[in-house]
Amino acid sequence: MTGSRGLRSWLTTTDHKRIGLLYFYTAFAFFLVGGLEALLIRAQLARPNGTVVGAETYNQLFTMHGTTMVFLALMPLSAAFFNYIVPLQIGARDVAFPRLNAFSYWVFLLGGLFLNASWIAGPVFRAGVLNVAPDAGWFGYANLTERQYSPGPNVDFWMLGLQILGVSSLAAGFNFIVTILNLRAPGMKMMRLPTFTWMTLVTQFLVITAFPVITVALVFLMFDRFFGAHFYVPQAGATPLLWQHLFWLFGHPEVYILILPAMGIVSEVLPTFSRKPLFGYTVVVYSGVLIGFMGWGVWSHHMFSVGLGPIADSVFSATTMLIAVPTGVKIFNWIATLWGGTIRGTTALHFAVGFIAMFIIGGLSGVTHASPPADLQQTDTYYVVAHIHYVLFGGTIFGLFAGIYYWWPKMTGRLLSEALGKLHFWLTFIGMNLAFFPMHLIGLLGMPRRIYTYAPDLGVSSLNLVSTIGALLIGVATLVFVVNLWRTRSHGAPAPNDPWGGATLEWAIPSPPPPYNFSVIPTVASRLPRWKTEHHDPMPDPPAAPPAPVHVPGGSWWPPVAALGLPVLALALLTHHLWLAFLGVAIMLYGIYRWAFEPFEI
Amino acid sequence: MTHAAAAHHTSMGLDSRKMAFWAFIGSECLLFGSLISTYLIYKGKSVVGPYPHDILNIPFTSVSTFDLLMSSLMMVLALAAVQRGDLKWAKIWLFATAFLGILFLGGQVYEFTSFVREGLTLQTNLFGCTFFVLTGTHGAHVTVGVLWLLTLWVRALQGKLGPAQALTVEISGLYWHFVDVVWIVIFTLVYLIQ
Amino acid sequence: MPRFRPWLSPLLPLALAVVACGGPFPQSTLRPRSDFAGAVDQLFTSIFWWAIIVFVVVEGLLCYAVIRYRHREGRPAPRPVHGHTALEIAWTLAPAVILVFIAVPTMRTIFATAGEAPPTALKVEVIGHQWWWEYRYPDLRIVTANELSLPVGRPVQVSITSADVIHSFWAPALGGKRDATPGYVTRIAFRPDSVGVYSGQCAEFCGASHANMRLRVLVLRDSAFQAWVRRQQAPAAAPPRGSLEARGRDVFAKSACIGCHTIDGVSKGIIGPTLSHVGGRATIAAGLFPNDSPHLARWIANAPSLKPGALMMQMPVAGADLTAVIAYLQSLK
Amino acid sequence: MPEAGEHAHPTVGTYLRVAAILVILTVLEVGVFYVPAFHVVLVPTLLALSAVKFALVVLFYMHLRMDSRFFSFLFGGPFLLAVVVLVALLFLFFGHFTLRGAAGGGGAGG
Repeated sequence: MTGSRGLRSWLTTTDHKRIGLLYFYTAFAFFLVGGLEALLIRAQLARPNGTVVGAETYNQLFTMHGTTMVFLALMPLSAAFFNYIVPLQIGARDVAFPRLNAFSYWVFLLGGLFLNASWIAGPVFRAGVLNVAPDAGWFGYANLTERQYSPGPNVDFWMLGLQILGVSSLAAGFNFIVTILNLRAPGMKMMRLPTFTWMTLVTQFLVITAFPVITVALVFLMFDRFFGAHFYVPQAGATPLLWQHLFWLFGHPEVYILILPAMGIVSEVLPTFSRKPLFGYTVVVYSGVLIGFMGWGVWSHHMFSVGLGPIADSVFSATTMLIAVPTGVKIFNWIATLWGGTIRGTTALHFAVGFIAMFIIGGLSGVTHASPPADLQQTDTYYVVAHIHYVLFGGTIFGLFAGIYYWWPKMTGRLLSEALGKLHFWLTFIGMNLAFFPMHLIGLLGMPRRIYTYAPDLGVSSLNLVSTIGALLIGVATLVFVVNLWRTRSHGAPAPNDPWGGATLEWAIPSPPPPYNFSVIPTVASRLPRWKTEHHDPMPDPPAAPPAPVHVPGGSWWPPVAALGLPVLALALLTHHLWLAFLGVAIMLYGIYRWAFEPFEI
Repeated sequence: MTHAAAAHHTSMGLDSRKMAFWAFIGSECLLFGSLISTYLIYKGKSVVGPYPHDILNIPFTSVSTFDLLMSSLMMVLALAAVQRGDLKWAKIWLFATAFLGILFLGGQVYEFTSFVREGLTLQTNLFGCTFFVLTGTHGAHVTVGVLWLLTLWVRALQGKLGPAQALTVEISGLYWHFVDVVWIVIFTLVYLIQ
Repeated sequence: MPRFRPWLSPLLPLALAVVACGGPFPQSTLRPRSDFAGAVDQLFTSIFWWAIIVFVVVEGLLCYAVIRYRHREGRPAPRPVHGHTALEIAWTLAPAVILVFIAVPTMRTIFATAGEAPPTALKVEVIGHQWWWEYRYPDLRIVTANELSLPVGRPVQVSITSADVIHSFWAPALGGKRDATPGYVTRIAFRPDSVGVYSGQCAEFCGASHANMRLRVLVLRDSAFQAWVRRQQAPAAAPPRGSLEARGRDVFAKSACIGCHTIDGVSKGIIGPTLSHVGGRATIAAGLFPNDSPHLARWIANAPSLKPGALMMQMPVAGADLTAVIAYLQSLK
Repeated sequence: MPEAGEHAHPTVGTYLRVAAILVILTVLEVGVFYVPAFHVVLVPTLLALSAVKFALVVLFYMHLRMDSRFFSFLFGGPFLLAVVVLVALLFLFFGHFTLRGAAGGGGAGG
């Protein structure tokens, strides 16, 4: 057993709540980094023929912005809630595999640091510049990523970093599937699971099926770049389109990996603050499952401009449009949840309603490029940049902020300031519309994406300036949020067990919960255990102190040790030192070996 | 869900480790699915030889296939022995499984080196790329399996592999059999259907 | 009390106002100038209006709900409604029906725009390079770069491929983009319907100077097109003996230029764009700069500083030699 | 006791019988490969034989036949997904609705 304080206790922790906080702070730091990259991008584009950064740096900025936001900010911010909230919502004492959970976190952290080390690793590779960050786009289309066209270490950092992060996501995926299916409190049937937990489950199934595909695509690229294979080399008879298919086979489910958790959060926040059960719970859950499932059948809609032929285009267009149906159903159910309620306008609710409002816009622009002929004009322009930001910023990030304001008191025991929260919301809301709405027009007026400069006679200079001002506003809003977080550490009002009157189990226990979560594992009799419904009285909260001592598993050093092996292994490939490869494998095997034979009782 | 768990209460009455492992195997289906898809997509696309029919050695690989099938049999026999608490036979069958695995790997090393000698490398053509990466990934899985089995065998030698550890053996068996079924697919799609 | 009024957000009118002041938007997708672009535009417009209807209805419902049902003191606790089957069916069917109205014209347009041009069409091959465009007219035996000349009113069959990485050929006024993938030839067909100069550029990220891979399409009256064809088919202009241009040709012929550029009768390089008739083009460096002496001088002296990553090296040509080379290139109409 | 008592697993006799069938099927596979008469139906025959082998190992050696049906779902779901993806990719690369005019200009008129 390790103590509960000090650096050591955080390094070795296996407590899902602490790991959740680690995920949050790490991912939020990467979110700030990604945001800074976005601001530099917008600064460069504020005026035509911009000179803030050069072409090479710009290409690194947009590549790292995309990669960071997807893999280092949004996914792990969702993971912060998977970790902290899901076990509480299902009435569990921890996740199914606490050490595997710690391993996931450490791999994520090390993978993120590895990727970002590329900003300062230039001298190591005698590159002549400081920054050798990835510069081939977050989608890394072959054959631009081949050694012939990207000779530097930039793309190596990208593909190795993504491989490392994939390990983290996969490990977390298995862990949460088992946790949700197997660690539910007595009486918590599947159709009594809170919606957020349900969406987490769907997300994890997408993770464990989609990530192997990108792993394979990246392995091919690794073999091409390091060992002279020809998986994406046209001269050898290969086709770079293989990369596109494999990447989007992963990439489209990835979109749902990013949005489904946010949808789950919104489905929790709306009922709490309108004092009404979620309208059509069953339909919302099934449509989430359906979205996840259908997400596998649409990947080629990212490739309409490739020229796949009219039949393939029609098929993928039809499947893509079909996804609008379950998505629309969700939106209608959310509105129906608000309908007839008594809506308390907390910051969390602001963000949840903002999510719906913005996601509708993103969804509608999505329908316009589900139509291949229309997409031929839109794809690879700022119109698509507008679309993804309405979906991922207006959608996912709004959903995540709703979750932060909703669950922060549970996670830290203090309530965030509502006044600062409202300010944060409105600045973000106005900023994001100012930043991203003009992009629809910029795109329709013919500005492609991923260009570091544009001519004044394109006629989009003023629109770009507006967009940049909006981005700055988002930056200011984020500062307000940081101030709110900081201030709450000491000045936030102490949170009671249940500051909002929530229906789900996490509100039955103290804020923050004790290490063992539930003094007595509750028995669940309804979908809304803490609310009075027609058939059920509210569940009594567990007693303040456990009737008998609760065993809590101790910490372990071996997950971080095993995790350390991966970046060492990646470094071996990056620097072509064989001994590093042996070292990395040795560290990993040693960590796993000690881990396997360590006495560790759950 | 008729046979309930005993050690821990779980909502589904299924062991968590076994459930996680089945999810892992599901995930592996997509991994090998992507590799096999690529092999098939690039089939016949090589612009220079050697081509599959020039180089694949069916009799030799048939023996390897037989070897791996037999190792699967050894594995289930090992599991049965562990379950009935028969440590002596557990040791024998576990070692036999690992040994057949090593034999398979030896065969693969021989196959790879002879291909390289005949002019097929990773750099030669698309057949080389897809063949080596697909079968190499499978070989890496076999290697991990052999290491795992040898660890269990050492535990058995130490007398620490009783019926209480049957589940551990069963899970390693799941892995081993999965690697075997992947080979069944590879043997057909890569070697026999040229 | 919170109020959500996204429809009041001044963004849309503001953005439209900004657009209204600007112009003339040479690369706009909203001003189709070919049958292909016209079909796409028509489809987009119909989808756009469907989207607007859905937007108004759904956002309206959302805003109404949030305002109408906001918490007020003394309001009774809400009824715990769990769902409503008829409503669920209704709002499953509603989007499905709207999607049919979008999907049917979509499919029709996919097949209408996928067709091949008639055999009489002008055939053009587009080849993407890092970072410029090569155009070949196989039937006319013309090779040129970056500026594509087409006759108005005649169908064009474009075959697109790439010499290195993936690019995407895009001239919005004439139709949607189509990727230039190495090892593959894809095709689009369209019929330009108005005379004019339309700009476009590479739409698929293709490396350092992706932003600088622009193009221009000149849609010409038939007579003007025929004149252009005759100029292109003629051998490269031979400068009179002793002239400045002749000195320029000699400098060119002895320089590293010939390793990459073709000028009929002078050099045979194929890495860079052909220069046989470069003087007839209005722009240089893939549409980046006007084709005038100062820009040519800067370009020849130090291309990579103007176009990051450009393969064209700094040319040690200066002073009178440079003036002569520029004069020579400009004479190659 | 570990979960899943003895009754849940097949007997050694079953294991041996399955092994015998697997060996016979493998011999058949290789045999089919070498007999010229079979070449017309080689691919379907081989696919069918290997599918049977696959099923035998999964059902008996991996106990899916008698184990929880949920495990069958955890394995079968992704397995089917992988098969569907494989078939879809093969259609996209080789089907009639593939890239028109692939390298070499094969497909004028699609």
